[in-house]
Amino acid sequence: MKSRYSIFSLARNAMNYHKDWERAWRSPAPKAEYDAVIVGAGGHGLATAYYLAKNHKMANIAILEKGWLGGGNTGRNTTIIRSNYLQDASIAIYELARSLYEGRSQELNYNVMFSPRGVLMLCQTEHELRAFKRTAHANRLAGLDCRMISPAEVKEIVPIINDDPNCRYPILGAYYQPRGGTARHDAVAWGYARGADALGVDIIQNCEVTGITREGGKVVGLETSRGLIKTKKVGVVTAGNVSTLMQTAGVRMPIESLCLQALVSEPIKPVIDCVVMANTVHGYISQSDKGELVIGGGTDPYNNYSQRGSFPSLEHTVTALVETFPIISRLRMLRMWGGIVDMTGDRSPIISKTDVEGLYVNCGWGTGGFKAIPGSGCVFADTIAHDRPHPIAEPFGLSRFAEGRLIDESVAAAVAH
Amino acid sequence: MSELYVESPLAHREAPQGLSIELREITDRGMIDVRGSASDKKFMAAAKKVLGIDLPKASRTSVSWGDVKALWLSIDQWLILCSRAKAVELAATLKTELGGTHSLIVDVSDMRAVLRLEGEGVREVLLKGSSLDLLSDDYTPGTVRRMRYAEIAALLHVVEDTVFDVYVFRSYADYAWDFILATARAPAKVTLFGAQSTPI
Amino acid sequence: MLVVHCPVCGAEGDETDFHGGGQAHVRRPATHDPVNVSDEAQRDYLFIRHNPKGLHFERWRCDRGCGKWFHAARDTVTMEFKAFYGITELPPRELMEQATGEWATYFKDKLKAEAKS
Amino acid sequence: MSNKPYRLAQGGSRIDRTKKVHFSFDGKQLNGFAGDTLASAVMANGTKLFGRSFKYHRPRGVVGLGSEEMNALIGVGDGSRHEPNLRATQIELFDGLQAVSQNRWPSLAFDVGSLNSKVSRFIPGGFYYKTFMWPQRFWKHVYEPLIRKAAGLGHAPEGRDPDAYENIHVHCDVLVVGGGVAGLAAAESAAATGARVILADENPQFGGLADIAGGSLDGKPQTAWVAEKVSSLAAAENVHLLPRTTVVGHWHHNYLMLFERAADHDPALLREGAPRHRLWKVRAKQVILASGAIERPIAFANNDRPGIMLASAARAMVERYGVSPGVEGIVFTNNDDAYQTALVLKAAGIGVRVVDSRGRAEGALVEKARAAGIEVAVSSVVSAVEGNLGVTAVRVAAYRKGQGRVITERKISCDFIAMSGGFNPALHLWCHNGGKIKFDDGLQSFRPDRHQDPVTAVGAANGTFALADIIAEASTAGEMVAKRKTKAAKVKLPKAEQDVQKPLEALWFAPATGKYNEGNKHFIDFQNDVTVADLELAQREGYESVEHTKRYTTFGMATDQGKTSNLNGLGVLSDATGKSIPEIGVTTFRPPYTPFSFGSIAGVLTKNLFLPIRRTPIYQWHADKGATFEPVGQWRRAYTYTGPGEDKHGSINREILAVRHKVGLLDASTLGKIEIKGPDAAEFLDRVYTNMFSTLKVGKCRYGLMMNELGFLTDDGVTVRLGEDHFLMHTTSGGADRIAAWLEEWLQTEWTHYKVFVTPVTEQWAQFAIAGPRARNVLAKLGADFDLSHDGFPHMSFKEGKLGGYPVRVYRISFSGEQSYEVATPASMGRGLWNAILDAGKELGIEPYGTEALHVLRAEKGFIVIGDETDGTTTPIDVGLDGLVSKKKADFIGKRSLEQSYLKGPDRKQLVGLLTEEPTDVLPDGAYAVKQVKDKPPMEMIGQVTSSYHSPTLERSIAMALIQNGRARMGETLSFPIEGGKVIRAKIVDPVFYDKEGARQNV
Repeated sequence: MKSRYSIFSLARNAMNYHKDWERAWRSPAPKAEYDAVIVGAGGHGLATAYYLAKNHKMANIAILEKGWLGGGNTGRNTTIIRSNYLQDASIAIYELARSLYEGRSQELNYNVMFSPRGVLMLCQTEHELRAFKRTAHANRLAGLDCRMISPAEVKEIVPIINDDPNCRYPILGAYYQPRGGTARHDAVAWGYARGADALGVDIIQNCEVTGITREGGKVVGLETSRGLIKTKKVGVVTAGNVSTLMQTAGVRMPIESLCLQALVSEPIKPVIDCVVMANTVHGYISQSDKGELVIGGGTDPYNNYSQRGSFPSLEHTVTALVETFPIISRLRMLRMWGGIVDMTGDRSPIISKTDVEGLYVNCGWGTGGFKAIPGSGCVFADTIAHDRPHPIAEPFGLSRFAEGRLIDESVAAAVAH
Repeated sequence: MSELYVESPLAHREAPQGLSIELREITDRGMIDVRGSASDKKFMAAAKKVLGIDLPKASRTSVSWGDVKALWLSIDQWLILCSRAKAVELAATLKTELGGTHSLIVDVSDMRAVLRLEGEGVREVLLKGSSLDLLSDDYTPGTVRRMRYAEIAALLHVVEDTVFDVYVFRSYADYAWDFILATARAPAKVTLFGAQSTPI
Repeated sequence: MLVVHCPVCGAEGDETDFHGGGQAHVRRPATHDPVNVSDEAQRDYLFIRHNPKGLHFERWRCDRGCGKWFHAARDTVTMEFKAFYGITELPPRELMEQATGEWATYFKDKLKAEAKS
Repeated sequence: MSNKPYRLAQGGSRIDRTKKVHFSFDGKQLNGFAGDTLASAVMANGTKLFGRSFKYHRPRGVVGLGSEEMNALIGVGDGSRHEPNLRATQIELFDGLQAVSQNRWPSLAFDVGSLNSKVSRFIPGGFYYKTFMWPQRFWKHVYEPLIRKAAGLGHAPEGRDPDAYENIHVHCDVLVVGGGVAGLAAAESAAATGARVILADENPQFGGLADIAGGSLDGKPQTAWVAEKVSSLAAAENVHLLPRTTVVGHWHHNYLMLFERAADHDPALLREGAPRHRLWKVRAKQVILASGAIERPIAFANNDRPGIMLASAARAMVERYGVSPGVEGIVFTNNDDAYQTALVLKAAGIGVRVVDSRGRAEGALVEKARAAGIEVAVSSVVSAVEGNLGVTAVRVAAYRKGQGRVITERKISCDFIAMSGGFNPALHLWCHNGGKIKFDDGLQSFRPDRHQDPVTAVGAANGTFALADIIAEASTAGEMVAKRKTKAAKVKLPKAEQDVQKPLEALWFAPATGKYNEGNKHFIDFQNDVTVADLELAQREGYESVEHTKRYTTFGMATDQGKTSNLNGLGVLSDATGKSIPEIGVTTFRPPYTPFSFGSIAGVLTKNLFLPIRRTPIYQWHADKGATFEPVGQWRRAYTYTGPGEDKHGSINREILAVRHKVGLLDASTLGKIEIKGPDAAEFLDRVYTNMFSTLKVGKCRYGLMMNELGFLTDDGVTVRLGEDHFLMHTTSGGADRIAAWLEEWLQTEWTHYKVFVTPVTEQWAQFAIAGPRARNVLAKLGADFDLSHDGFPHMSFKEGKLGGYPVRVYRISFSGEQSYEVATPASMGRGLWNAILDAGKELGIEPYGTEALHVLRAEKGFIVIGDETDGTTTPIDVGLDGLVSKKKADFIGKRSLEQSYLKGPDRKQLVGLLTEEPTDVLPDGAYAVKQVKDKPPMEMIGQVTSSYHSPTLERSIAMALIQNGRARMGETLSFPIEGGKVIRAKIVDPVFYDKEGARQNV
């Protein structure tokens, strides 16, 4: 058992100038065989391993990471957490995740800084207003704490918003989830890593999986940059790189890898104390504890594995936010970056068994996976442990694409007269 | 019956002031959209019979004959320019003469607004909304190019070295006009690659 | 911001003057035999995509030029365009040979057919 | 620290002592000279304290000489013109400049936040991950608000930015980044080939460090050569010089962003209306990177005290601005270059000694220093600094690399330190788009290796530091890239002379004597307050990857983006782990090179230019009439015309009743219109519509439905057959462009053998609906040159002719269920015809109606609206239009997907009508029906309201809804729990509420 983090341990260690802190996680050599292996030590993979160990008492498991843990989209996203989706299947998984975030710091004994500061989704056209009203009805009956708020309430919560009723896209209201918010992305990965390690999971970094080995219809092991590793259960959680890896097992994926970018401003004193999403103009914004404005937008329109995006999509987002929050005009962009996101045909994720026995896949989170990490890990671990879809994971199975059972959250984008 | 009331897209705008170039709306322009295949000899011959000129085959070029101009838009599309008075009749003649060929003729005289920009520095003004290499040798008089201009689609016609026509769809006329007003302001004038005063 | 070249009209410009249309050479089964299209074939047509890390083949439209669709071969890591070719055409032979993974499988038959003729 | 002025009696190449400039710093009125930076002017007034650090609120002064400055971050201007976080070293002084320090309260000298410094022992790197967890809700309500308040640097401006910004696109053959000697030489040789060259430099002056680098060119000072080159390049027709312009980022295919601070330095320009910032979007065939190098600080205890500067910055203070960094100084170095600073200080009459960590110091500059009588202590390091708001003394300890720490030390009184740990090539732009780098042992730094893009690094940016080499390398590169050759012709180069420098010896960290890591702060990242101990702690705790170390400690993540801290951090990690620096790895360089304004990105695209609004030819009339507008795509459509003494509800009802009982006029110009012609046009339409069009007779109209390939409704509208091979298609207003592009796509990519042309003509026409029982009378009154009788012009047919003299196309179609004509006339005549219709209809009671009335009218008739009754997951069968899905056609778009099991499965939601039990209850849009009402959620939902209105015609509410198995449930009553605990009950009925037989439109 690891020593616990607390104000007392911090004070105790300060006495010795912090020379006695133990490692947050071990750095083990891979064993020859595991009962299950998770490929990809991002948030979803780490959470999966953690819940396999914690909820399903699997001790002999490993998680393999080609680079450093949390180095993919987990450490590159804008950290928005909300669950106010329209479709029942989406509500179920995102609300499970959101509610799990609420106790994350305490359970993991690692401050992931989950901050339920509220998420506002602006309504800037009549059509958007209608669509969110529908979502509000659905969410209320599903038991979510969400509500529509008026332009005056929006202004009260976000004083820097442009409330000119004659501007190009005036604020007609907002859909508000007060218990949505943000968390510190790295800490989520590190917290799960430390938690999984404490439960005996081998976290093996700098170990790239180059192939999934099958015998007949079954998984038997993995080829890695550090040799063959035997296992009968493999959970692939590699986001943007899922197509190429699954292909080595002969499984074709309904996925395209695109670049999604984000950026931060220079740090300033607090000006915005919630998350604001402006879907009509494709931009969202929040302010980190450090004071940086954290800004995200849409994906580039073509496949891209370079983790470097194109300027126009960010330009569009920034322009939209300057119009929506005029004071940012004189602030400066500090840093921009890109991540490889895996997009499915209906823009909803895949949590699924496959036609190969012992091979499971969790991917397709597209632009919004961070918010799902605890829930996704939880139901994926259950799916792997019991070799059948967890009820919350079931709608997200691969079979939906042949059945036409799509989970389309973009319905608000349908055109109107 | 009283006189028909005709109104150009920018009739309600005042003449601009304080710009580094001249800007005005051209109102008397008839336009006919012609579709047909450049490789269809029968079509090309019939078009020549009506217009007096071969429709240009080379990308982004234009030809003129008298007061009629033909602008290349695509490998199977041209925009014929003439006076408004002539457009109805010319379109009708084209339809008749090209009737036996696979073609589509539409009088689109009212579909676009035409903005005339003129003066030294006109290319720099346009570069504030277009990513084309307008300073290169590709943009000599007669050149035609569809482009993205600011946030809208536009058609650019190089009339003379310092005279450009910008065609935008009618509903965007005010937006294009306002965009040029903002980017052509005299204090924002930019002169590219010419002799500069020596920086300190 | 990529520079794209239209093989139809020769226009060259920023990616924003063009429209990316996703993977190339996707076959629509119903066009060929509307009666016998399995659920799986329809799924593959609608959703399953080649997603290579490296050489990829895709569709683009000359949005602010001649309006025509065309094909492009592009490296999804370096972003370099390797070729632009017609919308009804196959890529240049050497690119079909360089293709990997699912694309290599797809082009194998085409190369054989080309070799025969 | 005394407040005596530090302006030297002589010197200062940049300043004009005849021009006094007045400015304020933290409210205090001060004077400087034209040419000063804020940094030099404030220091000339005897102030070294410029700000407080991010976490510990330690006092900080100027360290650097340009954009690498990490400490002296300043707010400039006030109110809506305030701009936070500017580097004092880059702020050009002007009369009336208002500058304020940041991150301190109540004042810079006495900052309450500096208490953090007192408890710093308890808050090492990453401490917040280990605490603030209990109780759970305290994070949001107690801890986080405190942290947020303490963090951040400057404050945001208030209100809307009054200044202008713009973008401009430029293509060039060669972009040269950086206007130092290397950049000028490269630009000159590139320009000589006739290439179009842009040369950009972030400073107001070109020349880089030429003025303080020593050496000569052709026997003259470097500055003379610089002046000559700048003036000849400025005169050249093919060169564009951009001072005050930072190349901030490099993207795929040599696309670069240049940030020009066009008017920040001169308020007069702003007053005239010049853009404050201009963003240049440059597409360069070739890029030459001559971005120079950045000097490295050295980590020693309390190396962050005000008065500790980079050696080059201290030298520039004296030479450029005639400002002394202090009275008695120490130059602390591991290389020869810093000896130039010692010499300059000495020559200016300032006390100076050199502390050199190397065992041997024997370069030409060292000898010059010794000859000038400067004391040089070799094998020595500064091990500690005394003083708080400034330096009062240093402790110097003996040092030998690779050996243990030596504890003998001596104390030397001084008030400033000029430090130099060597130079790092500025690689940021090289790396933005994936350029590879390699470690150079001589430099103890990374330098460019190879690049996938046409980018060439020259001069210090390439790790080339000797003047002669710089000029040769840059000049050759300029010509080669411009001509795209591999070999340059022999170019005539100036003869360069310069003191030869001996190699440096790596020194990342000079540990304090004793237990160095017990309480001493050796700063690596000054702004983010990251120390050597923090980096060591991260390693100890397993955050071993350099990216983990970076994120855990935040080193390299401040607003200087690690310019001075990155490599030093790697050096310390290398020392701590025994791994080489390349083994430690590098973190990714991300754009921008230096922060740039969001305003410059938006450019002129704000307010009315942010995104276009599309106006119909009747727009101005609607506006004059006081219409409320509704956005539909980019269009603005009249929603309703509310008159005096009326509310919107009232005007909508009035408009509806006018159509039902008299006649109404609607501006429908936004409807999409596409001409489709060719021998295969009819067959093509059979492919794109769900229903049959090849059977349509010439002159007749037919309503059609379109699906996407997923089987979901995507558009609808009426198409008319103008001729045997010629159709005119109407689409929804929002769908016009999308559908035109979609038709082209199918023709070009799938059914390539079809001979069909498609020409969108939406904007050619102004189009109006004249609807109501008196519609025909209006047309008759106007005077038509075609048969208006019902038999001669029946429902769903088409005429072309003249109406009131105006050329028109008239479609007898109805979306209101009334007798209705849609009249199209060329757009420029739209306003004329509109007025003529209103005149003609006046005595018939004609009233203009808006989109809301239109929607109620169609809902009364049970007509669907794409986007209301459909949401992108709705099939034609779901909305009860099975009859329009052809059974005969073998293939059309979306047909096959309708066969997928889920789309034809049970429990699909089906379109029904709803009548509330209470006629005055109007169901809210989007309300859900539940299987069973419960006391609290969750409740199982069985479908939702898609449209809901008060119908003035029926004098009660009506609604349409998609309900599971709805059509089998006719007559059933459903419950809709709405907000506030209320439940509305409504009966399922047929969705056609009015005139079920369709008699009214057919007269």
